[in-house]
Formats: sequence, C-alpha cells, structure tokens
Amino acid sequence: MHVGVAWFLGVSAVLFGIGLYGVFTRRSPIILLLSVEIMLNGSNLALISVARYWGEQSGQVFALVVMAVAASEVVVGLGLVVAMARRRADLDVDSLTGLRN
Amino acid sequence: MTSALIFLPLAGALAVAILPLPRRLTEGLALLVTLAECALGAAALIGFDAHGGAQYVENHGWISDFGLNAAVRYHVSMDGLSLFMVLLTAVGIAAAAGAAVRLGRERPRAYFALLLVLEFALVLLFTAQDMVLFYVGWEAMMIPLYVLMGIWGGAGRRAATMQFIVYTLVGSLLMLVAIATLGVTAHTFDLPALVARPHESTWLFLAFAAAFCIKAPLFPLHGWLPSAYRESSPEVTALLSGVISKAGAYGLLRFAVPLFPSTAHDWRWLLLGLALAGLLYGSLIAFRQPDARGVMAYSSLGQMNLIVIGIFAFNVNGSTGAIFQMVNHGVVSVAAFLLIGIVEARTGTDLLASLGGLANGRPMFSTVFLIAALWALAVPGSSVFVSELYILIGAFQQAALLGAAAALGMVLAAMYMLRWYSALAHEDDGERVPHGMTDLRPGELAIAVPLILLLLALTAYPFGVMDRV
Amino acid sequence: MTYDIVFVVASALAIISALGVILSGNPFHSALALIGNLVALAALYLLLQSDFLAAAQVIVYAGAVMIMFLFVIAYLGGRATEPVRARPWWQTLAALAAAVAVVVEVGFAIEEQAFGDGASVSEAFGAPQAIAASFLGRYVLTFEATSVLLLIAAVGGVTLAAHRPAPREEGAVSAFEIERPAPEVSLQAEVVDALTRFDVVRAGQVRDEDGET
Amino acid sequence: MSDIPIPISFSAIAPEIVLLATASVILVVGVFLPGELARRLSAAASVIALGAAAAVSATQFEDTARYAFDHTLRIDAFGQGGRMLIFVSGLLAVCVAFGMRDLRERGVEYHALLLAACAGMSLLAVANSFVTTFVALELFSICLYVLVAIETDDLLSLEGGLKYLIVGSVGAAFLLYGAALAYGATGALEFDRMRAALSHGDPHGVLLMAGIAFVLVGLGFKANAAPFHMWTPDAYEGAPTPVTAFMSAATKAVALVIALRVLVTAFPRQSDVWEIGLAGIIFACFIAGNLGALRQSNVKRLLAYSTVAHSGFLLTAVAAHSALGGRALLYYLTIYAAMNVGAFAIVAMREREIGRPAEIRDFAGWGYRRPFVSIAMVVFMLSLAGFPPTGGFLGKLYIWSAAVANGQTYLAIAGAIATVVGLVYYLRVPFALFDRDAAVPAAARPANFPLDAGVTVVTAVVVLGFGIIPSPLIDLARTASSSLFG
Repeated sequence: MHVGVAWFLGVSAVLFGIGLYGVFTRRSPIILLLSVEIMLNGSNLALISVARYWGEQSGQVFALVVMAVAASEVVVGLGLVVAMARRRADLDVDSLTGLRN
Repeated sequence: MTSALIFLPLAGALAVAILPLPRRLTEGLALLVTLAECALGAAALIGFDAHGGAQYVENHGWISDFGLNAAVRYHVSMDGLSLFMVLLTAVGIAAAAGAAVRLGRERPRAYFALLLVLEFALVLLFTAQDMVLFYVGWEAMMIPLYVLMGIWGGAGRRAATMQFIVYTLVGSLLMLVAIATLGVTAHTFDLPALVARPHESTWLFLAFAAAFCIKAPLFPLHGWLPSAYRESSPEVTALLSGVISKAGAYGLLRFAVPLFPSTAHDWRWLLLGLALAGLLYGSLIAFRQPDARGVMAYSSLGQMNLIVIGIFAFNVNGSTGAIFQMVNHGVVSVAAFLLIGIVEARTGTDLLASLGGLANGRPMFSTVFLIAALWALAVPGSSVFVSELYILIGAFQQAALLGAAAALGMVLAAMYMLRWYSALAHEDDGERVPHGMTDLRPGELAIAVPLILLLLALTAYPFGVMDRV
Repeated sequence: MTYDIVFVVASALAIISALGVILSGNPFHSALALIGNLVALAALYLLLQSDFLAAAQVIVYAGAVMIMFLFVIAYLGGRATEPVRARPWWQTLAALAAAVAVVVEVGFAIEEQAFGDGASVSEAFGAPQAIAASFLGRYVLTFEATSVLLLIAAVGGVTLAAHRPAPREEGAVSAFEIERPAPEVSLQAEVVDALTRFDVVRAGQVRDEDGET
Repeated sequence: MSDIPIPISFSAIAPEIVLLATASVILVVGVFLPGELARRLSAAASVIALGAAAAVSATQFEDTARYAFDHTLRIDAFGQGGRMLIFVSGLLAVCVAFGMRDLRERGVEYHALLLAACAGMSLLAVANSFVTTFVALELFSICLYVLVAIETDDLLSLEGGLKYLIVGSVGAAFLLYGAALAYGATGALEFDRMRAALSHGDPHGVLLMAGIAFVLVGLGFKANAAPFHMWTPDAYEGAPTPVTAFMSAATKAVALVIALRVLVTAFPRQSDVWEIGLAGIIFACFIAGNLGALRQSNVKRLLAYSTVAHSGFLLTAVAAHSALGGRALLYYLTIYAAMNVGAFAIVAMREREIGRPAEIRDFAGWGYRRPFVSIAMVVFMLSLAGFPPTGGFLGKLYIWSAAVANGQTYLAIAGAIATVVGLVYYLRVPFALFDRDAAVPAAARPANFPLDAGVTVVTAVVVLGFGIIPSPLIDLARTASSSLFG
C-alpha cells in the first residue's frame, strides 16, 4: 500500500460528510458550530494534501486563512449563543420557532 | 398623429391625477380629454387614405441594443384595422367616462386617471408595430384594468380580479417568451420585418394564440369571463366586452396569423372547432342566464368566437366580416352594458326576474334598449347583420358544415336577445323597479344617443369601414 | 512503512473523534472530541510536510478556539446539553443520505482521477519562511483581509455578547415584542415545509414562547 | 511559487480602503461620543464613505481590465459595476436605518459593520482567486451575521442571526471544499490559471466536476438559491428591516456576480455540465420560492421567498453565460436592488408606525392615508411581478432573451410560469393597500420619515425610469459585461 494524496482526500471527504451529517441531525447550536468546524477541517485537509501533491504553497496559505476564518465564525457564533442564553433558557435550534409561519 | 393619439390620454391621466380639482372639474377634464381623443381619431379617419396601407408612421429608436443587435423601436403606425380599433377605443372610453360621471364614482381622480391610462395602453397596443412595444401596451392595459376591477368592483371583486389576472397572465407571459425567442432568432422585434419573413414554429404560434385567445376569449379559455363581467362596474364591463376583447382578436389578426401563416393554417381546424363550440355554447348558456349582465356576457363570448371563426376561415370574406364585426360588436356591447348599468343604478339589480316593464311609459328607455337588442341579434339590415353575413360566407367557403353550424348560432342569438329585451322591457313593472321610475335623463341620453347614431351610421354606410380594412 | 502506520492511526483517530463530536450527547465531550480530532489532523499535516500548519493547528485551534468553546459550554452549564427530542427518522435518513452522497461522490472522483506521485518538494516547503514569504508576497491582500476579518469578528462578538442593560425609556415597547398570530397549518403547508426546510420542528408542534400548540 | 514581492496596487482596492478606514474611524471616535450624536455622525460618515467608494469605482469603470496582487484580483468593469451596485445599496440602507430609533444604542457598530460588509462584498466582486473569494465572502458574511442579530434585545433577531450563521457557514464550507477539489484537479487557485490548466485534455474530470458542484452549492447558499435557501426567511424576518433591505440587494448582487465570474472565467469548457446543474437549481428556486411565498402573511417573509424565486430568474442569466447574459444580469440586478430596497424601506416605515412586524393586513387601506408611498409600493410589486413599464419587465424579457439565445428556452418558459404564480402573492399587497372595505388605519406614532420617503422616491424612479428609458443602463451593463467576456 502506498499512501498517496488520494488517501488523504478520502479522509477529508469522510470528515466533511461527518460534519454535514452533524449539521443536519443535531440541534444544539454549540454542536452545530462544532460540526461546521469538522467540515472546515475536512476541507483544510484536502487543501493541504493537494498543496503537497502539486508542491504548491497556495493551499497551505489558504488553509491558514481558513483557520482564521473559522476562529472568527466561532467568535460570532458563540457570541450569539451567549446573547441568546442571557435571554432565554432553552437552547435548541428547533425550538427557535419565533420565526416561523 | 399616432403619438398624439397615444399620449394625449396619458397626459390627461397625469393631469387628472395630479391636479387637486374638485369632483366636477375632474370629471369635466377627464371627459374633455376623452372627447378630444375622439376628435383626434375622427381627424385621423378623415385624413386616412383608404388604399395607403400603414399610415401616420412614426419610427424612433427606443432601446438601442437589446442584445444580439435586436433593437426595440418606438414604431407606431395605423392601417385600417388599427385605425378602427383606435376609434372604437376612443368612443368606448368616452362613453365609459360619461357613464362614470353619470353614476358618480368614489375617488374620481384615481378612477378617471386609470380610465385614461387604460385608453393610452389600448391605443398603444392597437398602433404598435414593434413586438416589445405591443407587449408593453398589452400588459400596461391590464394594470389599470386590475385596479378598476379590484377596487371599484362589486362584492366578489377580489376573487374575480385574481382569476382574471392569472388567466390572462398565463397567456401573456408565454407570449413574452415567444416574443423573446422570435426577437433573438430574427435579430429584430419589428413587426413588418418579421412578417416579411414568415416563421414556422408550432409552439411559438400556440404561445401567441394562447395569449390572444384567452383575452378574446376563445372557448374553453373563458373561465375568467363570467365573474369578471359580473363583478366589474358597468363601464369597465362595457370596456371589457366592447374594446378589450377586441384586443385579443386584433392580436390574432395582426400577430398570430401573419407571423406564422402556414402554422396557423395547419392549426385552423382546432381553432375553428373551438370557436364553433364557443359560439354555440355561449349562445345556449346566454339563454339560461338569470341576469341581464350574464346574458350579455355569454352573448359576448359567442360573438367573439364568431369573430374567431371569421379570422380562421382564411379568406377575404371571413376576415373582412370579422373586422367589421369587431367594430359593430364593440359599439353594441358598450351600449348594452352601459344601459344595464343605468338600470342597475335605478333598481339596484340586474336580475331579469326582478325587472321588467321598463318600456311602460318610458319611451326613451324602450327605444334605446330595442335598438341595442336588435343590433345585438343582428336583425337583417343592420350593420351587425352585414358583418355576420360576411363571416358566414367566409365560413361556408371554408366548409359548408361550418357555415351551417355558425348560422345556427345566429338563430340562437336572436332568441336570447329577444328574451333579454322582453324580460327587461315588457310585462308589468318588476318587483325591484321603483314606482314611477323616470325615463332616461338628458345626461344618460347624451351617452346612449351617440352610440345609437354610430350604429345607424355603420348600418347606413358599412363600406366606410369595410373599404378601409 | 512508518508513514503508512502513522497515516492509518491518525486518520482513524480523526474519523472516530469526529464521530464522537456529532454523536455525543454532552457538548463538553463533543468539544473534547474535537480537540482530539484537531490533534489527529495535525499529525496528518505533518505527514504532508506542512509543519507550520500542524503547529498552527494545535496552537491556534486546539489551544485557543477550543478553549473558547469550553468556556462557553461551562458558562451555559446544563443548558448547553441537547434536549432529547429526537428528529423525525426521515430527517436523520436524509442527513445520512446527504453525507454518504458527499463521501461517495468525492470518493468516486478520487478513484477516477489518476493522481501521480506528487511533486517532489524541497525541505523549505511548508516551512514558516516559505509561508511568510507567500503571505507577504502573493497573498498580501488576503493577509490584510484576514486581519480585518478577525478585527470585525472581535467587534461583532463584543457587540453581541456585551452585557447591556436595556436602555429604553419607561413604558416603551421594543419594536418586536408582540403577540404573533398562530401559524396556519395545512397539509400543503406541511409538505412544502418538509420539502423546503430541514432545520425546524413541524408546524403545529410546540411553540414554547406562547405556550400554544 | 511567486514569493518575490509583488507590487501593491492601491488603486485596485481603493474603495475597500476608503470603507475600512472610515469604519475604523467610526469605531474609535464613536467610543467618545454620546449615543445619538455618534449614530448621526457615523451615519453621515458612512454616507460619505459609500458615496466616495462608488465614485472611485465609477471613475475606474471604463478602465481596461487588469489583474492585481498576482492574479488574486481582476479589476474590470464587470466588478466595478457590481461594486457600485453594492455601495449604492449600502448607502440606501444607511438612509433607511436613519429613522430607526431602536438602533440608537448600536448606531456606531451598525454603520461600521455595514461599511465592512460593503468592503467585503466589494472585494468579492473583483475576486479572481478562490482564496480571495473565500476571505471576502466570509468578511461580509460575518458582518451580516452580526447585523442580522444586532437587535440583541430581540430574540427573533438573535435567532435569525444564529440560523444564518450556521447555514451560512455550511455554505462557506461547501465552497471551500469545492475550491479544494478544483485545486486538486488543476493545481491553481486563480480563476484564469485554472482555465489555463484546464485548456487541454479531458474537460470533464470527475474530481473537477465534484469541485464545481460543491462551489455551486456554496454560492447557492449565499445567493439564497433553492434548495439552499432555508435560512432566507428566518434571517430576513429576524433582521432589522434596513439590514434586510441591504442583504436582499447587495448579497444577492455580489453572489451572482461572483458566480458568473467563477463559472465563465475558470470553467468555460465545462459549461455543458454546470448549465444543467444551474437549471436544476433554477427550477428548485421557482418551486420553493413560489410555494413558500404563497402562504406567507408577513410581508418580510413574503419578500424573502420572493427573493428565492428571483434567484431563479437571475441564475437564468448566469446559466446563459454569454455577454448578453452578463448584460441582462447586471441590468436586472440593478432593478432588483432598487425594487427590493424600496419595498423594504416601505415595510420599515409601516413597522415604525405600528411598532411591530408588518403583516399584509397591516397595509389594508394604508393607500388612502399615504397615497404616494403606497403608489411606490405598487410600482415595486408590479416590477417584482414583471409588469411593464417597470424595469422588472424589461429585466425578465432581457434575461429570457439571453436564455433563448443560449438555447435554453425551457428556462424562459419555466420563468414565465413562475411569474404567473408570483402574481398571486405580489398583488396581495396592492390589493391590501387599496382595500376599499378596510378601515383606514390610524398611526400609532407620528410617522414622518423624510429619508425613507427619499429612498422610496429614488428607488421608484430607478425602477420606472430604467423601465421606460433603459438604454443608459443597458449601455453601462454592456461595457461591464464585455469586460468579463473580453
């Protein structure tokens, strides 16, 4: 067996899929944010393995940028969660039914 | 000239809407504009060269490059067909405005402005020689109509309006796609240029035909008609039946057939069959209607289908008769619906069972109604008789059976119109007819008499129209 | 050979910990599992000669971002725990189908794509110097934009989470504190709802704020 | 590897610099000023900055296309057109927000975030690399997440923000993964270099196809295209109405601009495949948007679903991927932005009068009390529904022409059917406005919003003016579109 870029990409796809499944099935905003992190990490793995494959730096830079972006998303997301927690006890995406017709 | 005819009503509409005049002056201004439009139309008729083809041409750039070098142009002109449709519009709107003044509409500034916008759109679509321009008029006509129907209509106005909108827009938007397709493939939206190179495309033809047949309406696309005719105010119903339905027939004559002559010819039997069915169906149903508007509504359906038969008979007699019948029926149905409106204003109903005896001691009423009814049933000697005869001859030339069946429609028309007239005018006074109800007043006569005179003029000199188309 | 073993171990760890994140009922455990996932990924990055990224992953991600998560989870306490109401089975099935579709699609694509051995790279590849050169050269604009992004996120986080006593006048009502009409529920609405949205309870279920059902 | 220093082109990012500098100044100065004064000053500064940014873009509009920052940006008239659209939408959003008392405490943050969002969108409009695309996309998205939730006293606003954030992040992850796959297939992240790498050999590699599909999904989330639109109604309803107005106009514009740019710059040879994918999305937009809108009673939600349906029309122009399609896209985007901002501005006015979210029935009879505003609303609704002589009509005709010219008549027909369904819900608003039977509602609060009225007038003039005299706008759109297609 030779572990080439295809294997890394395969792992990245599995991670992305797991994250996607989590986003679809879970309801706590915290877990949803964590699931999104898994999706981003899967993408990052793909970027980095491709960068290695092509011997090209861009992918690594891109991956670093993604880390910063993910951190920003988390900051805002957690800020929202905290703001909501201040105003109501229940944190469940599904019970956020104020916005429904 | 054409532009003046188009934009005079629009300018009038703006003036009426903006100037904060009291009711009387607003009404007077609106009426003045409609009459001025009639005068302009008459001037155009006088200056019209019977053998000159398209006249009063104006052709300017509008949208320089609409993609693939297909420019949209402000290209308007009038040939005989356009001219008489414009005249019909001018007369119809003037009569409707007069009736509206007589009946007193709430919020007159908005009402009359919308009527004038409607006139603008109608004149635009009857004179447009560019397909996009035509479509603009075609759709712009609908906006004031929706509002007039949806705000000033009767109790069921909302559902009726929505039904009307959805029906008509299905056809219109398919036509818009067809227009886009034609324009993009032919690199022009100019009607004469497009007609010069006939197309063959089944679906394009059907898209155009659908739009026009819904508006006409061709059986069985008339689902919107009964409620729209019943829920609108009488003026609007008069316009719907008298003028706007003609826009559908006009579209068939001007676009659907000339653009796709061979396709239209191939499909003629479908349309003829449907039109024949519509003629008989409308005539039969008209017989069973309990209200005066219902009778006229289905009569109108039958007449429009007769016109479609004339168009798709594909011969000179048929189309000449169809065009003449468009003019005749326009005037007749405007008159009839406005008269019904007058009755409704007096009695508050148009149920035939509650009415009757209008002729008792009311000679004007009786006379005017009788003339309208006689013309509507195409009494021999009337202008309507002439035009229907032409259509029948055309139908016979196409197929004897078709002509025979269409003639049956005429017989039915005579029967239901007589029922209509006798239910309204004869017998004793109906329960809803107020005791001592007055005869037509001068203001009402001022609306009715010109229309009657027009019918007599058409009868006396039918070739005034038929030579020019 | 060592390379292969490390790969297998690290990717197995990454996948298992990822599953742990989404399957655990306790957000605290989920967050810890994500840290495991991040570390395992860092190992994979090392295999890909991306040393700097591996370090950044551990320090920034596992070190800082996850700490923030843990703080918030601790702050929320029991409220962060997910309520037990289960999603309808078909939603779970749909989610599974979507996830599997993604994996299969990409897997198929990888299978089809004839990847070679990959470029041979020098020692400098992935070194901090190289990354820095990229960041200050070709990607200088990206670098600046990212820094703005972080600043904005900070401003946003403060804006949202900063405690602010409601500064309204007496008796004034917030523009949106109102009774909302009960939703009209119809079969068509139900079906449309089910087809077009996945993140909501079905209409007619608990509307907890007004206590309506 | 081009690690040598590259020239920094300040002119390429001048609008972004103006906006971000202003945002920073606002944030710093705002700390020292009392709330109301800070809000007023920051609003004024934002208007000036957005105006200046739009002016800068306008001066660069006719310039020849060029790359900047080593091909991470492509400065061309197409991007400048998108930028101007964004800046003007932002400017109008500032004006709409000015009368909002509830924003008083958050005035500084609101304006700073709005400016930053505009900067991010502006960057996205000229992005030529997936790196720039992703960063710019996230930059404006994060601003919008906060802006949606900025009414932190209001749970609906927070809810909308949270849902938007989660779904938006998923969308971004899809875009990112798609970019990674395309990168794997080509070895480049810049659009033009991708095309160069793909210029020979089999254009339909499966890895590349998967990448394009993921990119489309990711952009679909941002363009609120179905079936990725589920955040739209919640975010639109929860957000303060000026933010909704801005999102509906600018986010949509920039998402479609970048979608067209990616597809035609990087993947022109794959057009046969993504045309089909787009067609599927377009059908989904028509179905989901129309069915959703039909059952709404809240005006903002109705308009939210209407934007989903409109994504179908706009994507039809993208699917045509021709210079004509680009022109039609920019033309319709301009009209679309105007009519949405105008409609939302009117919704904001009514909300302020009644102090709660506006249902359609809250507009019943309103036309008799505020006739001019109501007539403007009718104009917007007619334009959304596609009636002449509004710009909405010409935009649809234009887009359909592009679709027909590209041999996609079926998309035009689907659009026609969708338009008919759209009428049913668009016309409910005019019907309500001029409902004869409704009691004319009394104002709960004195309502006099000169700025809103100004926005309404301007947008109505745009919608009607470019419907009647479209040539100037079409000429601009042609310049912009040809710069993309060269």
